[in-house]
Amino acid sequence: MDTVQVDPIAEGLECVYARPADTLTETRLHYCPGCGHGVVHRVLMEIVEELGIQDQTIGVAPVGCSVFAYHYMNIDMQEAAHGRASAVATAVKRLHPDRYVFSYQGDGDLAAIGTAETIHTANRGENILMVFINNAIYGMTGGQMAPTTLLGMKTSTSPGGRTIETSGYPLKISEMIALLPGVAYVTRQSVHTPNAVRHLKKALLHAFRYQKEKKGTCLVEVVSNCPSGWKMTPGEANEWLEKNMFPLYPPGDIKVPHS
Amino acid sequence: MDTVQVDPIAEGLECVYARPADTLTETRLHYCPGCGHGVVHRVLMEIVEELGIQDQTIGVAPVGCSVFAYHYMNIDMQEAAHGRASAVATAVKRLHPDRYVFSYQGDGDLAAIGTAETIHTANRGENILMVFINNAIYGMTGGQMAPTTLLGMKTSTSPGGRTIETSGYPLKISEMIALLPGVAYVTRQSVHTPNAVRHLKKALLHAFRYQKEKKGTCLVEVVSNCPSGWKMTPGEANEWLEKNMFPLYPPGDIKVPHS
Amino acid sequence: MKHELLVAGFGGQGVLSMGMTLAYAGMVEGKEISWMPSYGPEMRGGTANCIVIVSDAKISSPIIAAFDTVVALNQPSLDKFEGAVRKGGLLIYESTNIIKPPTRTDITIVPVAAAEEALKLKNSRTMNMIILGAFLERTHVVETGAIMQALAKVLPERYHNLLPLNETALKRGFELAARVAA
Amino acid sequence: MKHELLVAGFGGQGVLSMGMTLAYAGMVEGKEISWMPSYGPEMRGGTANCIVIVSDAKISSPIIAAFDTVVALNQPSLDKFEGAVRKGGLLIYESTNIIKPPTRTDITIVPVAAAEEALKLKNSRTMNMIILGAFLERTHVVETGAIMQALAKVLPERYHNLLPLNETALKRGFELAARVAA
Amino acid sequence: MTVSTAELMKGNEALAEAAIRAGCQAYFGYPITPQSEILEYLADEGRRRGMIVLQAESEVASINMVYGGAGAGARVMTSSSSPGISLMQEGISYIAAAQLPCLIVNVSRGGPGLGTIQPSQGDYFQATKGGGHGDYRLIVLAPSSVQEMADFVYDAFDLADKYRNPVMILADGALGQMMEKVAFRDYNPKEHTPAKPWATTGKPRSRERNIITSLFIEPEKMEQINIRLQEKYAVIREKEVRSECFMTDDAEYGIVAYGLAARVAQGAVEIARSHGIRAGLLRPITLYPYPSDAVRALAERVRGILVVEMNAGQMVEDVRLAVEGRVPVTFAGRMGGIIPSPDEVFAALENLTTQDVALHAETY
Amino acid sequence: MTVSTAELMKGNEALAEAAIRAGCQAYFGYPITPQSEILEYLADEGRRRGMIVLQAESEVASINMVYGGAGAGARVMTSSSSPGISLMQEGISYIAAAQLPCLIVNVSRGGPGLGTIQPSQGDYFQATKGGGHGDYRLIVLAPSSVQEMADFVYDAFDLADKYRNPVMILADGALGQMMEKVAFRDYNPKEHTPAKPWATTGKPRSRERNIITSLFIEPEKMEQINIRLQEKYAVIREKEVRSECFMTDDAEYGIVAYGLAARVAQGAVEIARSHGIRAGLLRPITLYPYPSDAVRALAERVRGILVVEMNAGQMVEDVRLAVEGRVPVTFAGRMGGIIPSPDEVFAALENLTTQDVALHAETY
Amino acid sequence: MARGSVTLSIETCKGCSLCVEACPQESLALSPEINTQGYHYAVLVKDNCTGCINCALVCPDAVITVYRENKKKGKVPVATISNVARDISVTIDDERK
Amino acid sequence: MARGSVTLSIETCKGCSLCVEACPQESLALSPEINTQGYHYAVLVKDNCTGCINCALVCPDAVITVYRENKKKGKVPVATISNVARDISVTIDDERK
Ligand SMILES: Cc1ncc(C[n+]2csc(CCOP(=O)(O)OP(=O)(O)O)c2C)c(N)n1
Ligand SMILES: Cc1ncc(C[n+]2csc(CCOP(=O)(O)OP(=O)(O)O)c2C)c(N)n1
Ligand code: SF4
Ligand code: SF4
Ligand code: SF4
Ligand code: SF4
Repeated sequence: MDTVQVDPIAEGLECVYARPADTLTETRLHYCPGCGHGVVHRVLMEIVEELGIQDQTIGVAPVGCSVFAYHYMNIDMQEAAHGRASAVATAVKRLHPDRYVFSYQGDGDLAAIGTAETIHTANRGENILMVFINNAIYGMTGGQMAPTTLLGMKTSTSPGGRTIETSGYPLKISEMIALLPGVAYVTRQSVHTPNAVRHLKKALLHAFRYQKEKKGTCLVEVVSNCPSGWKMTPGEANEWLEKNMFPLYPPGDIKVPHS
Repeated sequence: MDTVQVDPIAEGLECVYARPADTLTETRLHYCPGCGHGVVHRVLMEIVEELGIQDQTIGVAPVGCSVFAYHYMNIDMQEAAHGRASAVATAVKRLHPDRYVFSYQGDGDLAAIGTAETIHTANRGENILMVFINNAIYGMTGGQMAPTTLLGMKTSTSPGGRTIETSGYPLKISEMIALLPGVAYVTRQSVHTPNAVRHLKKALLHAFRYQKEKKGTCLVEVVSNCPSGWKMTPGEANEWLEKNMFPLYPPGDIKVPHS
Repeated sequence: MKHELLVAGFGGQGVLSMGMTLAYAGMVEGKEISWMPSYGPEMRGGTANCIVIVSDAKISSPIIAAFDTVVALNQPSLDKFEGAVRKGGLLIYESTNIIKPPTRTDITIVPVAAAEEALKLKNSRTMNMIILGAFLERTHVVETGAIMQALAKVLPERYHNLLPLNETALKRGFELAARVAA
Repeated sequence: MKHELLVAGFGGQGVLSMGMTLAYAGMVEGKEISWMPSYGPEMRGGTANCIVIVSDAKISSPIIAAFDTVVALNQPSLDKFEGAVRKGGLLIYESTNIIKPPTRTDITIVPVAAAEEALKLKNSRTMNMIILGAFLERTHVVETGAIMQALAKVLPERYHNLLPLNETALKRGFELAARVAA
Repeated sequence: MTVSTAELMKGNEALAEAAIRAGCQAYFGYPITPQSEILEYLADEGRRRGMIVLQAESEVASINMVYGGAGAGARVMTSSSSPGISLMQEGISYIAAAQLPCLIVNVSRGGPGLGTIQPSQGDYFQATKGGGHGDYRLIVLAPSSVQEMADFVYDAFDLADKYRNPVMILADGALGQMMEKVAFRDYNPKEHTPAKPWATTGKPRSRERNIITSLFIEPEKMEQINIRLQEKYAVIREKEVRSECFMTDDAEYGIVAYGLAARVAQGAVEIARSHGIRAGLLRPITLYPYPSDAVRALAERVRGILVVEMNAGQMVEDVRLAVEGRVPVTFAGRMGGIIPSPDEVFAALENLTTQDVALHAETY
Repeated sequence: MTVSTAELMKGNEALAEAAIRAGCQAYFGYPITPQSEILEYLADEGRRRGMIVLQAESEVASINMVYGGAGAGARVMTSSSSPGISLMQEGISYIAAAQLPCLIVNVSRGGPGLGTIQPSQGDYFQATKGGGHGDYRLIVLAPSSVQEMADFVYDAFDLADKYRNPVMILADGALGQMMEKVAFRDYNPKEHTPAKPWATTGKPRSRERNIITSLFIEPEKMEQINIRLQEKYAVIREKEVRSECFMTDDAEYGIVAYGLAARVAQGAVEIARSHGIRAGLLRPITLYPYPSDAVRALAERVRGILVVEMNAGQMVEDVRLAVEGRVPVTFAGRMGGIIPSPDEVFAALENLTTQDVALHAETY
Repeated sequence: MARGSVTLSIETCKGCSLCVEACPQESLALSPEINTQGYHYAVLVKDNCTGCINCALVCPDAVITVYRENKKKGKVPVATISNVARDISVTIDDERK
Repeated sequence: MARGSVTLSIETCKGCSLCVEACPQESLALSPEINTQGYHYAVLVKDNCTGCINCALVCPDAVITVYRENKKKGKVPVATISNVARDISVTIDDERK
């Protein structure tokens, strides 16, 4: 196999896509090959860069694979205890109401140990963005069952597949949160195809705008993959995601603000 | 004012209502005059007595005014940490699946500090009954705001009345829980009139039956009063309840099991 | 001078505010003060009590086991605290509510029919002021004037019209106590 | 007899299972064993290593700073652990992957082109067996037979058809190591 | 109600008022007896005077909000009582590790478990040795009067900011509920609050991003963090120890007690003196750093030491560590919410003076 | 996989297997490195063999499920690692107060805060002095090998049932992750599980109702509960102390270390002996009750004691409390997830033997 | 003669008045006397009770026992059992019976 | 000549193949060589790239820079900014501008 060697600039081509140089650091991401976390990080930081709000944005990282988000996002960030990112973000926002504040959390973090904080942050209508990465598994700790794990899905703590009897149902927390009057915007997106990434970016842009307009809590769920936890190649994982996750977690807006 | 002195038995009358002698202890309730907790205790114990399941019922008391429920209910009981009654009940039920297990919790307990346990117990569809006393205030600790406190309502921690800005919206947790597939039965009742008490008893009977039939989690919300916390007489409190609580927390079934 | 007092009774009888009024009056006179409530699951009825210490010097322990004076406003309180009066100390009790009177002989016992007297004043809430008057008649821990200043402070503005009534009650208490053989 | 070994390389190179195979083989021979992985946020790539101690006597510390043998399967591991070989000890490295060879002169250095050899065996996963063969050729910590018994235990049933291939790989390792001047 | 001369106030209210005056910008807490007045006072008076006061959904949320607020550069606090403080242990460990300045108030009550709501000192170990995981220390101040409930708030915020370390005020239910005179000192928060260039306030181009974290996955790095923490604690142990003596100059017997128990013990000393027993009291004010030198000095002068606590004997270990067998150390305490009386303590002291207490006597 | 002869297993797996064999009826836990294998093993093997295994939504839920399960009369357990154990502190205090038997496993890691996932002994204080509120004690067992990771499970359940007290196995990440040989003892749970007439199983007419609670609102009652707890702890201190000596008979210098650090220290003793230094090791096996007598006896024989821990110096306080100044006590430790090597420990020992260490030397 | 009657336990009553308010016959009132807990307790003041049990249903302190004329002169029900469940078709069959 | 092209950073690529799969032109493939992290990195193997940026959008490691013929020969856009936002009408006006 021969590689094509070109110098695009010399060829007169113009750059139409490059990583956001100011808001993404140079640090190599520690995520597994093909993991969706990287895409979401990048898209978030593209937005911060394009909107020119690097100096106005404060992020809160969770405990989960994205615990090191602050190694990559070149903005002020806090690393919260497992499940408490939204409580941390609440305090940051209350003290700096003119800043854009977001939390970035996995499904274990946001929908298991952090359920109370998630729901009460949303119920207070805290004017923040919660970015919720739903990969139906605990990636960081080695592939255990998450609240969002599908029925029948094998994980290291549901080796025979998740059963209702032992572990109950996959939790659709976004739908629950959408019920709360303090919540302005709830949408479910993904990053498994180029178009999905385009839609995610749009959704995140909306969320930042709503925050500026003080509409209330915004939650952007990203149905994502975990090739390592799922024991699949990244390509397989993205296919599996579309086939198995989407029926239960269909992409699209769940709640949008009036007007 | 003269009191009427009669000996009903001597008059040939028959007893048509007496406190459940086996399942309610002789201990004087410590609740404030007119507090709804006492009514709910009594009705619960009437059911246990009438169904003859005293030996098969295990209750879990919360931290809240009803922390001493086990002083009054003459059944085996555990006193859980604040908010964790449903986790305690989960374990009891898993180890004794043939027993009737219920938790008894206030709004602070079930809907604030215990939110995560409440939601995950329901999401696992634990085959237990959660009795949820919603009096829109923290009675035990002296009348602070609860998650269910109404907008504008004055409490010791919302002295100017609850505002959305500071404290968010009253939380309708029963409606949220009803969304979960593991939940069989969610109903909202009250105890402020004789008829309301009749309905509550019916609802609780349903819940016990569903538990026997292993239908999943049942939640019976009781919109109740807190004359002390609300700073009203019991009569005023019950009127206020109907006028102010019912519009937001309307009584009636929220979810019933299929057939 | 140091006086250690315990006031005990039902929740609604104004036990804590009577103690607090005395404490404020002590403040007015520039004394050292400590007011320690027995707090319980407060919302519920039942008994309540507070310890008030008024002293010229800094107060070490705000908690003590024996008192110069015990004021008992109901039977359970009397039963519980009769023994806590120091030898030679003072026991004041509300004699309308209390049917089983104290039996100690090594202390001064002053029964005050304050509830009855309060009815005469047409305001049952003056009961604790009557008792306080009796207490002051016996101990002179603070001056009546200081009590009145304290009351002005303790009572919310909207109740200041009740100040004269309270002063009357205080005086009644003085009189009732003076009538009891010392 | 006590032998203290460190195996280090990329996550996917079979570092941990090579150590584990040796540990099981030690068990088969009735020796005392300790196998200590360096565990990290495991799901991610990067380097992995494990310490294996095989001994006739009870093992005190399962963690040590210097080793009788270090096996390095990639460049970062070699760079990091070259210094951890005891004076006079052994350093085995995978010479296909490693371009910057070790420089110490007070130890025995055995380069093994195991990746290349594994390609010849048409199964890249035999690489670690080849290395293990080389290690055994030099140290004789356990017998080959014990390794084969261990493998039968470590490998899930469904892979037992691969046992002969692994035996071949082990022998290749022996041969490769024997070829290097001691 | 901006008082300046002496006022009669509950300890909880005095503490809350002082927090407003100390420039505390945000309070996050959850009700629990016997300290709910702090939240209540601030929800009223604090909000009126511009403070952010949030009743959180739990103590877990509260302490993590404190983390967020402190990380964002503000003076923030929470308060609770024993069971609630237990729930905060993970968060406290995070705050200590991330070196965030804040105030945590424990108006403690009788445990273990749900226990009782009466005053207790049963949380001494938790406060001073670290109830959370890992090697960290809080600076712990133990007030013994309503006045100190107020005063120590300023000190706490100042120490927190100075060392970027969480500070705990360890009081008890009686101190929270009792009323005494209190005067509020002149204090201008602006003069006392240092710049916090490390806080997450939004990263301008002109500086590197700020990160608040307690995660250092490489153990070598984590050890460096720990070493830095230990160095900081060493400085604190050297510079910030506080204790107070009462009649110890000529004392033959010493009592060591803190907080409310020290008040009771002082009463006992007065009784002892009236009986001709030359007793004296050493009151640790900082429980961490512990006044070991003062205790040691006392041990070198007296014939025996009585430790008084409202628990089963916890600080007594720190006393024994300082005394190292020089003189007998005995213990007198009440548990479960009971406050000993001066007479009881005096009786225990008499015991120490009359009995033939063996050296190295066990304290239990 | 019902093994009976020696097997090569990870410490976490050995512990889990032993739990099944010890008749543990239910496990409630939440994943956290480096102990998730316990949950994983039980979710597979445990469920297959009839155990109730519930992955809870959090550690807070887990410990309260343990409360419920223990109160319902079953042998139950949970496991976690440092931050997760911190979250359990309220629940642990409740369990201790309600006198419920259960097993809590802490496979600890480097803190404070999120720290690192590497092995540590930074939770010694939390485990032994009570990280939760109030006066309570856990029985704390410290294994130092995979074999003991298994063996102590039986002991833990037996002790828990015997004293109606929670028992903690305090291990560390290395013990959890390393593989060694392990053999499972013959053990019939039926013979070891006492009747639990106090459990909530449903009240028949023939007995009074059973109540599991930790609330005793009258302080007099609560004090009685505390006194009973203290009496129980006194019995435990008398009867259940365990420690082990290695070459202490003729030792001139003693090392005190537990868990994995004791293994390292044993390596150091071997090195010392090879250098002609007569060193010996005392290994506390129960951290509570602490083997103070054994330490005191050691202090009476040796010229100095070195304490080795994988933390900033915590158990060293218990050693000093036992030694009471008889001989110098020094400390060597690594923090944040780093395990000291035998050579390092030997170096610290040499220091103790050669330097002129002043009596009562500070340990830091 | 009245069709029904009630008895009230003086010492457990807290004088909340809910029974008084719930009684359609206005048969109940609070006594001017207080019990040893300090509460004005509820008493029967009119001889017109119908035994409708409304008062007992709303009483939080299980103070009230209700009696009624037995129209269908059958066997006397056990006194400890509320008749509320009679209206209700829901039952649980107990395997042990 | 191709209408577009990409450059890839060898050392940050993890060889996940998502770009390869996302490329409608099949212009990309994984190299048989590995980088110092041990990954087979992605390379451009056909000269038919259209600059559609699909590969860059799905790359989790921000490895890829994309170039395209400039049809409207205007000013060259700043190279660090993604053009994804161009499709999107949503904007936030920044007060500071
Ligand atoms: C209190 C506490 N409990 C448990 C853990 C262990 N832990 C770390 S990350 C994690 C869950 C990760 O899953 P998720 O939130 O879904 O994120 P992902 O790794 O899948 O991105 C857990 C349980 C912890 N660090 N702290
Ligand atoms: C961990 C913990 N936090 C707080 C408390 C204090 N507390 C006791 S009951 C209660 C709330 C009671 O309100 P609710 O649950 O609504 O019941 P109610 O008293 O109104 O019946 C609180 C906050 C506690 N005991 N434990
Ligand atoms: S474990 Fe899963 S979620 Fe975590 S980095 Fe790897 S693929 Fe992504
Ligand atoms: S405080 Fe409120 S809820 Fe509690 S007993 Fe009194 S009235 Fe009932
Ligand atoms: S409802 Fe019950 S407690 Fe209330 S007044 Fe009537 S009898 Fe008394
Ligand atoms: S998507 Fe990115 S990381 Fe994956 S192979 Fe392509 S360039 Fe490499």
